[in-house]
Amino acid sequence: MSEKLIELNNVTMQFGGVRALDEVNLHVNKGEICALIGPNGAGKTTIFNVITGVYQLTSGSISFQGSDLKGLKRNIITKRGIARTFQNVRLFGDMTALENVITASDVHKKSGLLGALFGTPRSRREERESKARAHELLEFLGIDHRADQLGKNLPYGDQRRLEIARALGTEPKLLLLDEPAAGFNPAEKKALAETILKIRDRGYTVLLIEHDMSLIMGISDRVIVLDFGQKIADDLPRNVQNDPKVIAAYLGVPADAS
Amino acid sequence: MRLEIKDLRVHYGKIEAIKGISFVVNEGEIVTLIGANGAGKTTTLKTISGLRKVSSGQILFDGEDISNVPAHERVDLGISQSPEGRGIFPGMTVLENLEMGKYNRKNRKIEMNEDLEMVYGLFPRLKERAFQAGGTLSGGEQQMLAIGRSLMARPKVLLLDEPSMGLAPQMIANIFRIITQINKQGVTILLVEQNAQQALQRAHRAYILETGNVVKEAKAADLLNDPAVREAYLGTGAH
Amino acid sequence: MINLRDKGADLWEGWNRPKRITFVFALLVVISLLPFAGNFSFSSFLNTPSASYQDVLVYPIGMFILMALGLNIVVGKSGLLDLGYVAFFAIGAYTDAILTTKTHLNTWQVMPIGIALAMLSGVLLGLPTLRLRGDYLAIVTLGFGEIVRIVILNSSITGGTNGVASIPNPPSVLGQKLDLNHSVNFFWIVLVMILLVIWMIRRFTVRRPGRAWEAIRQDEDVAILMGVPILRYKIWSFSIGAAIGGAAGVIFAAKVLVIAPDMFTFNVSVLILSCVVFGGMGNIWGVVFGATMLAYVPQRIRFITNARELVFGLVLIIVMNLRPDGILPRKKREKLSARKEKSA
Amino acid sequence: MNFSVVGGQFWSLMLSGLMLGLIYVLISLGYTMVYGVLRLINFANSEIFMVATFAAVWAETGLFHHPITSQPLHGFKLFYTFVATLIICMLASGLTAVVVEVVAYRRLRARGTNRLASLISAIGASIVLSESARILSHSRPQQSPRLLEKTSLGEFGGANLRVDTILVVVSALLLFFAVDRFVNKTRLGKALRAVSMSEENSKLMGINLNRVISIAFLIGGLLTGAAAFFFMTEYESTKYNVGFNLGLAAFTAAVLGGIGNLRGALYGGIALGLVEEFAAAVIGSQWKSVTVFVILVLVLLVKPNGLFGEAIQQSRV
Repeated sequence: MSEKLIELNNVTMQFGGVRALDEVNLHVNKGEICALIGPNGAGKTTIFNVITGVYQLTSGSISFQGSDLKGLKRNIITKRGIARTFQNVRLFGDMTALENVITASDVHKKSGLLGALFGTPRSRREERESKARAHELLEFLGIDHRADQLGKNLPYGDQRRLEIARALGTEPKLLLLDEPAAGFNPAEKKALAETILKIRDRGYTVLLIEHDMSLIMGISDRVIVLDFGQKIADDLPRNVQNDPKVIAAYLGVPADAS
Repeated sequence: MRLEIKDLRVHYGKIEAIKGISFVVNEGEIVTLIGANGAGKTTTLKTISGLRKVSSGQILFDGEDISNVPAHERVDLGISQSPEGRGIFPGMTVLENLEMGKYNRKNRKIEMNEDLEMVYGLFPRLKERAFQAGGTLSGGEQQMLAIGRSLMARPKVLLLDEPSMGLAPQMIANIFRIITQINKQGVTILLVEQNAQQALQRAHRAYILETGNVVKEAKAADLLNDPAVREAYLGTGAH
Repeated sequence: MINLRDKGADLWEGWNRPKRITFVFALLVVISLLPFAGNFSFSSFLNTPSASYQDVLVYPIGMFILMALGLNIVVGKSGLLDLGYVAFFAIGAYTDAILTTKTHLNTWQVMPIGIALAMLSGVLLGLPTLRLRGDYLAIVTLGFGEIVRIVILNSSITGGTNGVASIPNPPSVLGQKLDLNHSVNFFWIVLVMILLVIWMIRRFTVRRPGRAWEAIRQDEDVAILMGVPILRYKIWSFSIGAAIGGAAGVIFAAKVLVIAPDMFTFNVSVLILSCVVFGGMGNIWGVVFGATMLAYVPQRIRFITNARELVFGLVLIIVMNLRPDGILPRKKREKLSARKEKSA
Repeated sequence: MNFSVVGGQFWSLMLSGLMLGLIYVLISLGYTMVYGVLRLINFANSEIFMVATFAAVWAETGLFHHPITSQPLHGFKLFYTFVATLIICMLASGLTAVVVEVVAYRRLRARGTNRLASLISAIGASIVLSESARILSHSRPQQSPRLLEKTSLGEFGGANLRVDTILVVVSALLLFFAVDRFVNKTRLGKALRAVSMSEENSKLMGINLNRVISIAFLIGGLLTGAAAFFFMTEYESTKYNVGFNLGLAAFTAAVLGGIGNLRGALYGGIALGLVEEFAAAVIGSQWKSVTVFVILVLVLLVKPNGLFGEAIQQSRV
């Protein structure tokens, strides 16, 4: 049995008359790449939002590394080790690529304003370390040559890569990727798949939302399928692909069968 | 009323969401655009209804290029969109929502009762809930309201964005039956749908979209068992 | 339109260290000699109808620059619209006025007290209100500025409508007298304060606090999801801005010797905000430029003097409509190396 | 502190509080209307109020040549002055509001620049208005002639039921209910509500967004103008900076009731008017605006959606 990193228990999220998540139970094991799929409006991004504390649960609980996330502030959840990217790229556009990553890595830094003002040894050391580490992460994502360019001036693909680098900057234990391949061509998708595998090999756990099935099938250890706010499958990629319930959720059932 | 899209390109921020697609919707047809999420279906509809700006290409409605006509005037021309998801006005009653559908119609007052009866005929549920706030309806009822509201404008072409989204199977079948019925009353329909089975059974013709491109056009019935469809959704190696 | 700031930055980056040091040194010398520029006949046009050029350099120019730099931390760096900045200026001024007239403390001894009080009120106001969305914050700070004025107006210790008179001048610094006849020395004092503030801002900007502020300004929701404790940094930004306003107030009181509530109206907040916005939010040189222009031009051209605020209002509308980033906008540039690489 | 005052003057404080509150209500609708469609605070609303008070002075003295005396008007003269001045005030501020929208908001909105920019340009517009008034009026207070007799119709629990007060209260209430009806029942009113719920879906209904936004400014302006007229009939004097405190108070009233919420503005305005009058009686009138500010901060802290915030979804403009 592998160790559970995060676990959602009976998570329900209600907006007005609509249940976006309905008693969802799911978990992600340490060290795996887990994919979250499902038709539009199935509640995938809502899962990311409840995990990162953007929404308060209507009911249910989320435990991360054995402790409940309930009531924690969003920045504390990040500090505990959960980082994410966004469906529509949301970089700090007026900062350079390097600064974007360093800002994220500041979450574990200790030096404060006085340190910055007087350039205390600790502050200088932390700045040095952050910078080195940020360069290293940019290098890892293959965009270190963009380090000094502003976020908003980066080409689209590099913006997506920078978002991943920024999320990794917070030293997450769990990395949430929201449609990282959106708008990518096949070659870029292939490169991204390799990057995600490398991220896992570095010891990070990945939960990703993605629509490109071939990408998911190629890299995920497990696939969780949501439909209509409910979990309808949770299995190996190959099994999920042939699960009649999943096919029905995606392609619909013939009219006469309903 | 023929709707023709010619080499349409749309940018969404930096992303080219639609990469030069062309297709035709003939009068009286139900045409469906199918494809996985992110293929550009919704963007295509929003561009036709004027919510998104065209980067290049043309939208010909009855032979006229309408790509620079503001969204609110396209409604007057006869193009109505029923938006994706819960695009109703939550703080208004069902009746008020329906009235909004006729906002700009010339014969608004005269036609109102007639059209309300028509919509209530299609969706008796809405009549029962006429004085309830839209936001308190269930997902399926909200979808009915969105479709009913777009019918109030007496559109020549109706754009339907994922009418089955988030609905239970029973409700999905119901909605699609009604879509056929609307079409039989003479409304041309462009349907964007993820639920390919239903869409293909109801439509005359279909286009498959993949990442902003049309990859296949065919008679809807012919696509029903085409592996290309399944591939578009579930990827290669599905079987 | 060309981006002057980028041009300047290019030049700067092209230089080596000795060149930069020489430049900065030369610039400082020129600036500190500025007060004497009005003494020659060919440059006597610098004197304004109402005041001598030397006085104008201290007030309004120097003071405006100082306060605009402080407000810039709040509005420009962290994106928090503070419409009650005058409150901190007033707190500083009244602290000096009351303590130097009623106790034996002199201006320099009062300075840290004034700064501390301004900062404290910044924290007290910030704690409840900085959670609010931008436009609410604007209204609450506006109200706060007004409250401080009303309290001053209705308290006996502040002298009510009459204000406080015969505030003592500061004691001499390095043997240089600070009184009505020695505006030059005041100028140098204010200059040192401005340089200190610039040094502080530059330090913050390249390190953690600057990044946090910048992240909050650009996208608060993402900033918090990247682990930035946004409330803490907003309060820091707010209270540092307040501290600078307070410091400016202390020196202001010590210079003008008489202060009254009507010197601390909402108009002052707007005026300082105009300086920041006109020059370029978030950019030190833009702010300095904006403050200089808006302080000097209305003094020099008499017919504007009466319509000064009117002009400021127009400036706000026009600049926001045409150049929302100001005359010298914030960093649009990338390091020279980055741009070379892209064009290559 | 003097609590004994309250006992003796309870009903007269209630009445004057109600009247002041209703003036706040009308001004706060200026904020609420605009907030509903733009999600932005119309910073210039306080100066739009000021413009209308000046318009009242101009109409009554410049146009109708009534002398500034304490002699009230009577008969037909009273009638046409009252009606015409009310209309002139409403038009003056309604037009000003529309111009403010075009100058300070429209271009920035089309460009999609951030909220800070439009906030600052609106502040700019508000300064331009008040400073123009200051220069034109040489910073002097402007008196308006007495329109209504300030005589008592009778007494109620120790309160003077004065003609003018009652007329203001009744007219303000009528206006409020007219607007409430307009927003809830008419086609344009429903368009306002639709835009406040979703811009995109409103466009799909065929609603011209720019026009609806202009109309929101216009209606907000008209009501603020009416408030200005009532204010002038009651207090008979204005100054270039009259809008500042009233604007702040009206905004507080809007927030108190849940900004963007019509009925909320009614309750919020009346509540604030009452609190202010009682507070002034108890702790002294110089602390009036402090009271307002403290209430504002408390409400924002405890209930950021306003006291009637829950209802926002239902009856948002």
